[in-house]
Amino acid sequence: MEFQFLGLGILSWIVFIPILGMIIILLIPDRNRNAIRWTAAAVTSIQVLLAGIIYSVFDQAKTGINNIESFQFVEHHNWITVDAVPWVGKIKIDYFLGLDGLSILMVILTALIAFVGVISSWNIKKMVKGYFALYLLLIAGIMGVFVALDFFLFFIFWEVMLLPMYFLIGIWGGPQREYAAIKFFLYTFIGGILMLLTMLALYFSVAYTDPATGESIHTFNILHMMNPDNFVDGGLLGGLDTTWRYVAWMALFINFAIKIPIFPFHTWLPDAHVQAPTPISVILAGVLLKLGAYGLLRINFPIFPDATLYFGYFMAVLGMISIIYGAFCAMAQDDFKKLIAYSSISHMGIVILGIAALNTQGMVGGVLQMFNHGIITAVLFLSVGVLYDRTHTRGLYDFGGMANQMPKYTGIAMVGMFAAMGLPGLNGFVSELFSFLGAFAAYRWITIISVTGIIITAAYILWTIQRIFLGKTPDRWEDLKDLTLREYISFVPLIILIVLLGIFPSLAIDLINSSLSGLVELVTGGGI
Amino acid sequence: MELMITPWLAEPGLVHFLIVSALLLSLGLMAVLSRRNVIMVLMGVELILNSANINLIAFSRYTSLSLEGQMIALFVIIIAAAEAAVALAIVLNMYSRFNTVHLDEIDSLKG
Amino acid sequence: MFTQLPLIILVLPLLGFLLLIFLGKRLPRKGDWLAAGLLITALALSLSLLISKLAGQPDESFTQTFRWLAIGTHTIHFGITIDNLSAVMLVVVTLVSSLVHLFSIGYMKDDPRYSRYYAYLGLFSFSMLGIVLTSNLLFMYIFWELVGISSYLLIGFWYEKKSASNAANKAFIVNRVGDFGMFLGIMILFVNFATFSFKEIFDLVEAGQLPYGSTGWLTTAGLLIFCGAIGKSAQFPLQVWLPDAMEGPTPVSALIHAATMVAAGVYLVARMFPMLTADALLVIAYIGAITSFLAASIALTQFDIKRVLAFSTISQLGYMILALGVGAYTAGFMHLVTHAAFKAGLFLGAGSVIYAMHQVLHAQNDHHTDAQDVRNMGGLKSKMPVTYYTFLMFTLAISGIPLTSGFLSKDEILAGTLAYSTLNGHWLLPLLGFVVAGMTAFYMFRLLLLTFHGNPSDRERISAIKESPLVMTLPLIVLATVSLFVFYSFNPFGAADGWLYQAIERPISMVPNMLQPVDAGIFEEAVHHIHGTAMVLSILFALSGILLAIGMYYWKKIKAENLVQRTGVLYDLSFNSWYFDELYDRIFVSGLFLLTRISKWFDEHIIDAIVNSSAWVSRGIASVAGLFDTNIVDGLVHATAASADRAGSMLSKIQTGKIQTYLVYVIFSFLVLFILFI
Amino acid sequence: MDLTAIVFYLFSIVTVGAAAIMVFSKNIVHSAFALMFSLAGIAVLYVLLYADFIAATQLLVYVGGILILILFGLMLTEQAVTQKFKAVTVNMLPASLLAAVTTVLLVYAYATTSWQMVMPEERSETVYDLGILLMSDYILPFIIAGVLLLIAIVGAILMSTRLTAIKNEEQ
Repeated sequence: MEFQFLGLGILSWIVFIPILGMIIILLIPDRNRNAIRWTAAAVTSIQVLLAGIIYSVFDQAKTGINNIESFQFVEHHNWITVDAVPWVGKIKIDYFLGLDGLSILMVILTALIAFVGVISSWNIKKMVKGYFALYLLLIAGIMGVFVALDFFLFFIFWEVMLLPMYFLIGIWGGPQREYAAIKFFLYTFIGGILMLLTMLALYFSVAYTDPATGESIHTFNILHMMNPDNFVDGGLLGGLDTTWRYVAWMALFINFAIKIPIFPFHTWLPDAHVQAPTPISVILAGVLLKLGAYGLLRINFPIFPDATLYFGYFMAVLGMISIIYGAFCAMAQDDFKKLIAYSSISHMGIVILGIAALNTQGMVGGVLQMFNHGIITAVLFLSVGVLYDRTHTRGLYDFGGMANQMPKYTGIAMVGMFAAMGLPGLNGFVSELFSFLGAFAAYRWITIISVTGIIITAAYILWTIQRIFLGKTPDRWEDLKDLTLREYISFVPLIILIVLLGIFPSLAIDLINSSLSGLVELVTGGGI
Repeated sequence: MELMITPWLAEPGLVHFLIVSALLLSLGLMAVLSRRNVIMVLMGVELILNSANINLIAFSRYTSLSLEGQMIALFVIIIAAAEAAVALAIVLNMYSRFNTVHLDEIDSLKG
Repeated sequence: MFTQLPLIILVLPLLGFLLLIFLGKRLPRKGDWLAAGLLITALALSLSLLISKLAGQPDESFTQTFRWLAIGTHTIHFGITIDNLSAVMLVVVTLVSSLVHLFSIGYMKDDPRYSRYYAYLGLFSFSMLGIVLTSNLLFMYIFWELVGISSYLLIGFWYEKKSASNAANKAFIVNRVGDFGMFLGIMILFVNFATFSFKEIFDLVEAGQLPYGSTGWLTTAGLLIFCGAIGKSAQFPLQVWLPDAMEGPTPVSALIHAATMVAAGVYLVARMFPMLTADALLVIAYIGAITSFLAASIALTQFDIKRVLAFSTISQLGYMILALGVGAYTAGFMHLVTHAAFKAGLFLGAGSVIYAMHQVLHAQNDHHTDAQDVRNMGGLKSKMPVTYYTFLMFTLAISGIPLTSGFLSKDEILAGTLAYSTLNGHWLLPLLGFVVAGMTAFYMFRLLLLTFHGNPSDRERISAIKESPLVMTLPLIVLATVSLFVFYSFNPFGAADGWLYQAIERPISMVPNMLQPVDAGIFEEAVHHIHGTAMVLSILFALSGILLAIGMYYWKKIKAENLVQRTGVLYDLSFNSWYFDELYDRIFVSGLFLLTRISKWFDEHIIDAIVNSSAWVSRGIASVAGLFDTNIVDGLVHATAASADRAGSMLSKIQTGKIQTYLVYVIFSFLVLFILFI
Repeated sequence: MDLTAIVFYLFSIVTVGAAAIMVFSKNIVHSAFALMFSLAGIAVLYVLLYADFIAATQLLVYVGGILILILFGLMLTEQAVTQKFKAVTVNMLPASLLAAVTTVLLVYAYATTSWQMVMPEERSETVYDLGILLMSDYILPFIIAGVLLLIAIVGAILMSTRLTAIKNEEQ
């Protein structure tokens, strides 16, 4: 498992290559716009390539989660070590990256969506250099979160990602971009503070014994935090089922729930989406939302299994509300982009419902749904972008008859919409199916109510299709062009994945099955 | 008294050179402070630099500073050369802008 | 033979779909020959499969599975089962589908999206074959949904028309409601049995395992899965989508609403039969009977040729469901088969008529006259002889006149229902059954007479009508032929002697004893007893219906208008489909929109308001702090600044701007420091 | 009084005297030439201090280079032609006061400091040792000095060309 280049492992490369690209872009004069774009495209294609390598050598049988032995591509170095600090003792922060079944899909998704995002950013005209530099920084942050195994590192990447997003919405966004950007920033910032507090509380509660010297060292290592033996006596978060553990769980949960977003923390999402430029919407919905659910699975569940079990029902109820409520809100929208934004809330509700089930089917369904939803919403937001580029409107009532005008576009967009509807043969179905199956085993009535969401989803998606693609073309859109080559390039890989994973879901499920079984065991049975 | 001074005068040592350098420094200072022609000021600066160099080389001869002193002096000379070139360019620019080389006529920074 | 062949049959239409969707327009003749050829090949293969199955191993069932995915410790398979049921269904589906393909060559020839149409037909056929072949519930559901989406595409094929896309949406969403129930049923079964396979589920039920350990849940699961059938087969209360779905091209109606999609529901019930409890079956039977009656009563008064056929379809499907519900398993399935043939024929015949009308109306530049309204037809008999005689054949079959296939199956159903009522005392079921038989005969003959007999509504128009081309009439002839009794049984009065009855046997129920439906043996005995009575009664009812129709529309002895006035409210109910659409519109659609508006309002005015008001509160605090800041804190700052300013202007006098002065200061201060510190 | 002392005093007087002429001369061209003598005198003092290489450098760089530059500066600012040689002094009083104080202070400091002297080494020549030092311990400053010179030259050229550009514009 030696994949090293210039002394850095493959995960370091995949995280830091965008930073490298950013530096190169900053060195290119602003007027060489094409050079900047091509650099970004090259960097992201290298990421896709690296993700492909990771996929091809990934060992499906290894579990990961709380066992360092079964993580893959691990890079573990001392980063900050301060020996004697009053009261605290030894501070130790590691540069600790690793990959397991939980994160591999997310890494692949990030690489892919980043690439697609660059392609669709091609027609950004305003401050190209700054845009792509921030874009790549954002990608690096996201990628970092997905592979970091040290809580401190995780937090740093988490915050690194926040700022570029703020600027990308706030500078390149629509008319109300400042409002949207600030809303986004405040929400996620509050979440970040909660996470910081919890992280520190965990830090002071956890200490592991260095096998070499025998001294007890506080650590940010997430894997150490998962081991109940490492909680120091009298630590704030020690013990089981204590109020403080519930509070800590809740603080982290709110942080992640904001990102996902779960009702009632979701209102930043529609605004951010509507104002953000198309590629940023794609990143936002495609990858950023997954960070929340990923955080829950990586941090909340294994570190606080007791609290997770305690709050399982609560999460399922929130998931249910998100599904139904998001679908209802989506149906009421007149703005294409807003509709998709609310549909994201609805679909991410399925993720929450699935992982709240705390069984393997639900968990696998939920994680797969994260991946699938990332691809599907990317297609949907790209579709909105295509229309918006040509017509400069997103009002659902402004369109009609696009199937005649732009048949290829219609075909592609409809595949995306059908996938969002959970149509069998496309990827959305499999993940929804298993999320619901898992949830049904755990929470019968909640799931029954949630499943009605698929009816509402069908209703609003078909209605949208009808309003945009069917009917007669209004006169003013008589001369719209069909897809360009560049747009094809951004759509086609996603469409292929949608169909491929719909027919052969085992391609993805086999990767995550073993890890998620391990996680379920850790939370529900193992040790605690 | 005489007996004290004469041998001191007869054998020039470190202090002698230092005194020469001090005199040169004062003269350079005079030039810098009192002459209104900018080129004269430049020449004064050269003089000050040279006085410093004499000090350095004298130390290298008489104290444990040894060759290091000469080395520093060498670099001083190099930098002085660079300084002279740049300073001259500045002078020429100044002349073309204000049409004078007299420092007392140039007071656009007056508060 | 039984392993590869079904796979090939399954894949052929899919291949057609893929080829046509990607290369359709570039193929010669836009690829219709390709699609039709593939389907005819599939038909030939299915026929050979059926024959060799029945001749060779009629009692075996062949299942092969492929690993689809593994999740946790479960492995989920994709499986294909060939037993007699699926073999027969294969032939039915491929037969109707390939005839529809042929027919469409004529009917659709000028359509701008010709190749797209054939692609959708291919997708549809593929999904339907998948439903037929699958060996587990999950894939049943998958293909179920695929059928839904391909029917959506076909119904909305002429999407420029708002009514077409509305109908497509309605069809899909109403079906989704049914699927919702089916999905819940599947979840109950999977959560308890950890498998989707029919066989394994039946085995577990037989072994005494019950969902959540209660028989009530078993019944519930069965009924929930039946919800899927309610949706797909347009049973009460989800029958509303089917009449609207007539917005699609007529051959599509023939395919979807006669032989395949709607039959899928019946097929599903037939597949699930072994785990349906007596209670569940009773509910199913009542739903079938009610549907059958409702739809027939609506069909009595419709004037749109396709709508009449649509309601008759619903009614006939009700029959099949009723038959399955009472335990007349084979009769129900047989009616599915025979009905597939004659109903496809009826639709294609109607298509032929509509096509001819369209041609004429188009030539006359008439865009107002409805080509589907029977009041605009009349007297077509002489103009379209082939269409007429085949249509007559189908009408006789659906009315249940002896020597037709319809008689055989309908008779068995009625006998089964009657037998059931003698055993269990549910008299309403046979009553409804017989009344519907009479109504069916009435409205079908009404349709026939109005369309083909009588005086032409517009002499000029009707005289210009021409018979449809061979490619359209040939499927009619084929279907008319297979509507004869000989293809099902050599005894025109006893279906039980035919091969189909031999091949398809009611499967053994696996449910616990106390929930068993009436034992097959006892049931057969009762049917045998009552068969003669049922036959006489059914012929009687049918003949009286026909007589009434002829009396009203041929001899004109009874004025239809008088009857309309006499019946008043009943007529209104019937003519407006019992106001189901309006009812659903008021309750569900409006309710849904109300809910969405409430959600949106809640989102914007409550949740966002909380967010914004928290921002507002913090801004308020900020402005108070700001006041403090400007007046007090800033006051101090300003004072400082002012003094600094004054000091500055004083000190600025030192700034002479002359560099040498500065140097003097510098040296001076340096020397002062030097003196001070040395 | 040995030869060294004689030479020392002689050239000390030359150096300081020439410097004084330079400072106080009213004619700026005279000042320049006086500076030349002063610098040459300093070179001789270097020789007395066994710094032969530095002495040579002093002659080459200062007398041959910097002085020429200064003369160029004089001529380019058209002072040699326009006869405006009056070098009126400013700040005369504070300047002479400060200079005097500085001298007194420095001499006092030098005289009263107890220098930790070592026995003077008799060196034949320093070029070899300097070369070794330059290429070993002082390699980095050496290179940086080279870069500095380069930058200074380029900068000077740039500033002068911009000067011509400004002049052209004015015309």
